[in-house]
Amino acid sequence: MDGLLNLWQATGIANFTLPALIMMAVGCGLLYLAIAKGFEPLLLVPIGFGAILTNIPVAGLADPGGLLYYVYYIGIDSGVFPLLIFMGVGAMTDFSALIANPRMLFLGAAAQFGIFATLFGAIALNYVPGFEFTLKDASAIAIIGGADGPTAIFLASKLAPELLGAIAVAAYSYMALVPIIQPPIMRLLTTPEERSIAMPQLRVVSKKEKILFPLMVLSLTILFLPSATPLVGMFCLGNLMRECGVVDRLSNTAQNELINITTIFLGLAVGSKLAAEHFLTVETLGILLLGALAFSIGTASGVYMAKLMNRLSSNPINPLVGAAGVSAVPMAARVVNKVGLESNPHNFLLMHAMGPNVAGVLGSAVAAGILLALVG
Amino acid sequence: MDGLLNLWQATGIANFTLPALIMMAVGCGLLYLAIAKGFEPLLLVPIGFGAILTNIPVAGLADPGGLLYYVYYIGIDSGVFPLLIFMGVGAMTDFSALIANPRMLFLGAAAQFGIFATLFGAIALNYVPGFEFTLKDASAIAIIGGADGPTAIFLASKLAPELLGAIAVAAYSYMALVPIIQPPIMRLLTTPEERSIAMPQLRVVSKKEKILFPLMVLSLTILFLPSATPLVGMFCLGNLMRECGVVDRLSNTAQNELINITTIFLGLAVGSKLAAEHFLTVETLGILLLGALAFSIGTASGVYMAKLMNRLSSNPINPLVGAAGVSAVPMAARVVNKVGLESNPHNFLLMHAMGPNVAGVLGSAVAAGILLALVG
Amino acid sequence: MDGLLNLWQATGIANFTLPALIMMAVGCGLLYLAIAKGFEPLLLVPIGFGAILTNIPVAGLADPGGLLYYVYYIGIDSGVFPLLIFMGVGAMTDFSALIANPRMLFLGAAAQFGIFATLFGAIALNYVPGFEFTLKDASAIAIIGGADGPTAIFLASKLAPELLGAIAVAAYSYMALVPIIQPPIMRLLTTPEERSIAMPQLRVVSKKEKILFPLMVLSLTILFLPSATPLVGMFCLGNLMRECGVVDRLSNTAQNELINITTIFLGLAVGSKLAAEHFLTVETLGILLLGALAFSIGTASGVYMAKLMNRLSSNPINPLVGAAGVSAVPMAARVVNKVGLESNPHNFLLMHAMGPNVAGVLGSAVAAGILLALVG
Amino acid sequence: MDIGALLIQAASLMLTGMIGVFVFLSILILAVTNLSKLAKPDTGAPTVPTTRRQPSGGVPNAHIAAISAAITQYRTKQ
Amino acid sequence: MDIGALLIQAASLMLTGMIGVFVFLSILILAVTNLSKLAKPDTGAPTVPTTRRQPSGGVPNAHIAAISAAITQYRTKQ
Amino acid sequence: MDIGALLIQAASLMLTGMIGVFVFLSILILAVTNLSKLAKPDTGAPTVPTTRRQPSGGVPNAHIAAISAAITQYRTKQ
Ligand code: NA
Ligand code: NA
Ligand code: NA
Repeated sequence: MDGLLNLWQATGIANFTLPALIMMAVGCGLLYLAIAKGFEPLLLVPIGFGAILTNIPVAGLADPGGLLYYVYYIGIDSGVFPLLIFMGVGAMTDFSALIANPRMLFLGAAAQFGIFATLFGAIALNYVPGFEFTLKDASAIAIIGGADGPTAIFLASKLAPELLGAIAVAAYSYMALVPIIQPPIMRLLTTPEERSIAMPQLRVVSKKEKILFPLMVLSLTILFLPSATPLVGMFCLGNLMRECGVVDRLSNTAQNELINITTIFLGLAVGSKLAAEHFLTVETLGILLLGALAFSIGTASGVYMAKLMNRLSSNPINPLVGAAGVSAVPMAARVVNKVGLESNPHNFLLMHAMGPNVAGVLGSAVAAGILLALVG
Repeated sequence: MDGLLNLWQATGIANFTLPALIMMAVGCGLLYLAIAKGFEPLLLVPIGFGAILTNIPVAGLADPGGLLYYVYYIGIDSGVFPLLIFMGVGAMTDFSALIANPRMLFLGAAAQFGIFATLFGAIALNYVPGFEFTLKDASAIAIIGGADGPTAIFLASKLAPELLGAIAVAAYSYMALVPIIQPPIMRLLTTPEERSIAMPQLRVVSKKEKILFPLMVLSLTILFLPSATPLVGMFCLGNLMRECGVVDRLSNTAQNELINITTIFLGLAVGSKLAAEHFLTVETLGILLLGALAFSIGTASGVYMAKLMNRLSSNPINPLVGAAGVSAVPMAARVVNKVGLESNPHNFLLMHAMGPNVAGVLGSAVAAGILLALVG
Repeated sequence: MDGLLNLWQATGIANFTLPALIMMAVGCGLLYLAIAKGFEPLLLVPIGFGAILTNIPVAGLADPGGLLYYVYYIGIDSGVFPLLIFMGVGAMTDFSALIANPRMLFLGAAAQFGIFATLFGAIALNYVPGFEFTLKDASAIAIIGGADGPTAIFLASKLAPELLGAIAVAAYSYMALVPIIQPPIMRLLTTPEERSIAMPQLRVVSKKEKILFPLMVLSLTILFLPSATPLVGMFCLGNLMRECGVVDRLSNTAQNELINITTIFLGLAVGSKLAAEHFLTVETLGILLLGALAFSIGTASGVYMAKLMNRLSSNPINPLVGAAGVSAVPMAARVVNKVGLESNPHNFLLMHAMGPNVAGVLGSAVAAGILLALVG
Repeated sequence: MDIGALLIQAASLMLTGMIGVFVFLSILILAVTNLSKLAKPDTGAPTVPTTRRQPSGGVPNAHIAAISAAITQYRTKQ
Repeated sequence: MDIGALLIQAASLMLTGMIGVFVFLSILILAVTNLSKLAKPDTGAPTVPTTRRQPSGGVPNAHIAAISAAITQYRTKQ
Repeated sequence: MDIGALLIQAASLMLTGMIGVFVFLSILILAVTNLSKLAKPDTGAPTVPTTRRQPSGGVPNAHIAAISAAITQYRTKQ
């Protein structure tokens, strides 16, 4: 019966630790949110499952030689997976609304104040005993305010890999919570009259403009912010493949099979960073707190900027569309549309909100590039 | 004419060895079985082709720097490919029949006797001069009785990589031979009356049960057998993605493109282990012999268990469904259906045999976990 | 304002060099040709984009640790990507026309004179000061005459990796230019009567022949030219999967998702070899010149061989189909069809040109194998 | 190690293994039986909100949907 | 480094970052506005030759098309 | 090495290479011609059992088929 004893000693029961159990519960919680509540399921299902697998005693799936270890080092430590996701997202994104109304880029810029204010907040949190965020840590945490998963993972993998798990979880969770976080802020900062403003119809955008747009974005990034070119470059490659019309095979693959395969592995790899010893720390609480702050400040800045532009501009701008500047594509744009309909049931803002929404993606990639250039 | 001489010295003709020729013939034989006979073609086509490529003189495709070398070390030595296949198989598997009638798991358990009896047999074969199987070798060989390709390849890559080629070839060949190996054993061990037994219709299984099932299987594996969690975990991830209904993009990719790509490379990598010096040994003969033994014992144990359950239970159980406990999904279940129809042309056993069939997949993954825990 | 200064010093503007700017213009030129002119867009879009990304100052995308660096070393330095593309092309190729009329292989053989004459020409170019091509360099350059992208990239990665960028760009550019390069040569070397020759209808080819064909090609390659087996073997695997009819899942994946994913990465990786310091050399001019020479000689040899065969054979052969022997599948065959229709509007040569066209693929793979065996 | 000792180890492994497999799958049977009880009451209409629920927060999927909806709306306006 | 100094750095980073983001996106606004002017004149019929133009030189795509066309032609002849 | 010697090597390579290509492809012509003879007799109906034969032993493919067949059967029973 020596064998049965050995077998018993190899069970999970005989090797559990409380932190590992708590992390598995966190993994189950993420699965619950994803499956029962529909919170960003494409990422939270693999992340939650990865969190469970990572914390299994004895098995060592995230230790050197384990599946999750390989996936993390090949895909995230190298920065490859977030860039492939970004290429796929680029191939999925239609910039028509932004090209038709480029001033919307101001809203995408304003919403990045969520990032930089949170950076300051993260350093200020060091006054609380137990927190010792460096500038790199604070930058990686602040990028949660960009409301853009791959950007957050890419920057965190470069600046603060040990915080990556908490940052990714916070980013995707708050992106899923956009319909809960944003509306109160939007209502607080606007009057019913402002929320009823109808916006002029957008002009038609030509094929040629759509093809030149990603090349122009890339050119400016090369000129002014080369450190953002991995992110912006892959995004523009995806978008160029989409719009150029001669490589539909590649564009379809980039926005379907390739992004799906990468998403499964990216999720598992992020989950591998939810090991108890790295996640169950006071820093994680700080990150969750700062992430909520970042989203809220970003939303408010976007709305304020839209109010300002509405006052200064001859064309009316509904201040609600400013909230879409945080990206969280396309949730934030939908939320804008919904809140707008409450005040004026004939006012469909979705298309107008897509402009700041995709501007927010560019804005946070630019912010990430600035942080990489100055802090990285 | 120096050049032509050099060219001649670089030909295969000038460099052939008899063992390499034999192995290429083996590769052609596998292709013949796959293409002309329809034996597990999805695996045996790439395995057979890989066997030919591996044994080409001069080219060195399986030597360091060659394509097959890379594929093997990246995909199989790391354990990644079998786990991805298992995730895809999980995404293809419907556990309804098993959830509706969980007692069928006893049949999946009984059929694993094929594995453990063969382990004993492999050690006993050491009495024959020329055989010197260690416990690790014997365990890797015995897993052929699990009738499950990825499980066999995963375990063999961990316990006895030098036997991997022969083990994988035996496993897939016997899985293809299930319609020939199983019926005589099934007929021998049952009476026509037993084979005519009709089974009560299965109840409907709710969506919620199907979602909770993979999580429950994973939980028990974590509690009792963490060493099986790489296999069981990826299988359950695939099944959860299938059933949860919110990540259909990922589930479809896992069961189509991703498993197809992995299958091509897995087959080639297995083929790279069919190099003459490793395959043309007396051990290979022993492995082929023991594999046939394992399948036969597994089938018989399943049938006996079903007979026992039929006697003890109030609900009638047709003993034939026990044979499906070896897995070999879905061939074994089809064979059960076919043999059942011979005795009672109105008795469709396919759905009832799917329960033990998928139970057999879990059973052999559990057996692999036990072997890894005790021998690995 | 220290930060703004740092940010300025990290801009591209402050770090540009003229060669990098020129190479980005080259990248834009390739994108223009691909998108506006439809020149081989599936490869030239990712290559052109990769050329831009590679030459961005500061970002270092092609330096160790950068995305393009990983893609190049994992995919091309190892030889894996061209072989996967070749497998996919094999899965797309129908050899019926060649099996029905195997003498067309002579045309595929004759067109390879473009390769070997260019090899001589590349060495002769050493008389011009500034050129110092070794035999390896010359062989890698000469393979441009094979008019086959993956073959050229595979051979260049083995024999002259520092010339790979220029060779790949030349190969794909001239393949795109086939409709411009070939017709004048074809018209010059043939009379209107010859161009009007109608060819007898091809016989039906059985399924069994199509299955045995790739195996036969592989067998001969193993016997006579093992150094060509990586290329020919993967091509034959793809073709066998296509024709055997039992692994359609794998064949479809090989010719769609897998080749698309590989094409994106292959293009980016080739682009990473268009760094200014490697591309802006006098060698590149030589390569472009020699490449045009190779295509022209290959076309002429094919046409002359077809004229010879027409004289010697009882079956009439339209000399135009000889031009398709350079491969550049299926452009060269289409060009043949088009030029043929000019002389005889009822004479459809497309199917007849497919024979030499696919023969050219085999021919250049064989030539690559010979060069690897004698020079590599 | 002589074959006899190995055989004893193999026999012990056989016993341990089969006990392990049966114990594990028996526990699973118990669990699945309880699972049905657990999940049964709420199989009704209102409590199956997850079934085929389109990933309302799933970026890429929803992304496409929203963008194409917006485009459709936008184009039909013209 | 004490928190005060870090805070000053963070504040400087905040300022630099927001200026950087606004400058960059403002330049992009200018560029996109000019882009529309640049691309506008030739939005007419003849100058959009790239739209949905099938990759006439794209090997794999065209490959399939040509081969299948040839096969169709070939089969229908029989 | 001086260019003259290299040129001689290149010429020799050209000769060897073209001979090699022609010999190889000539043998292939012979082989393919015999292939047709070899495969021709059994082009009839009974001897083409491999054509489009569904992978009866192909796990994943057949897997889906069987499971979906079973499910269909199972659902229609209710
Ligand atoms: Na953003
Ligand atoms: Na099994
Ligand atoms: Na060629």
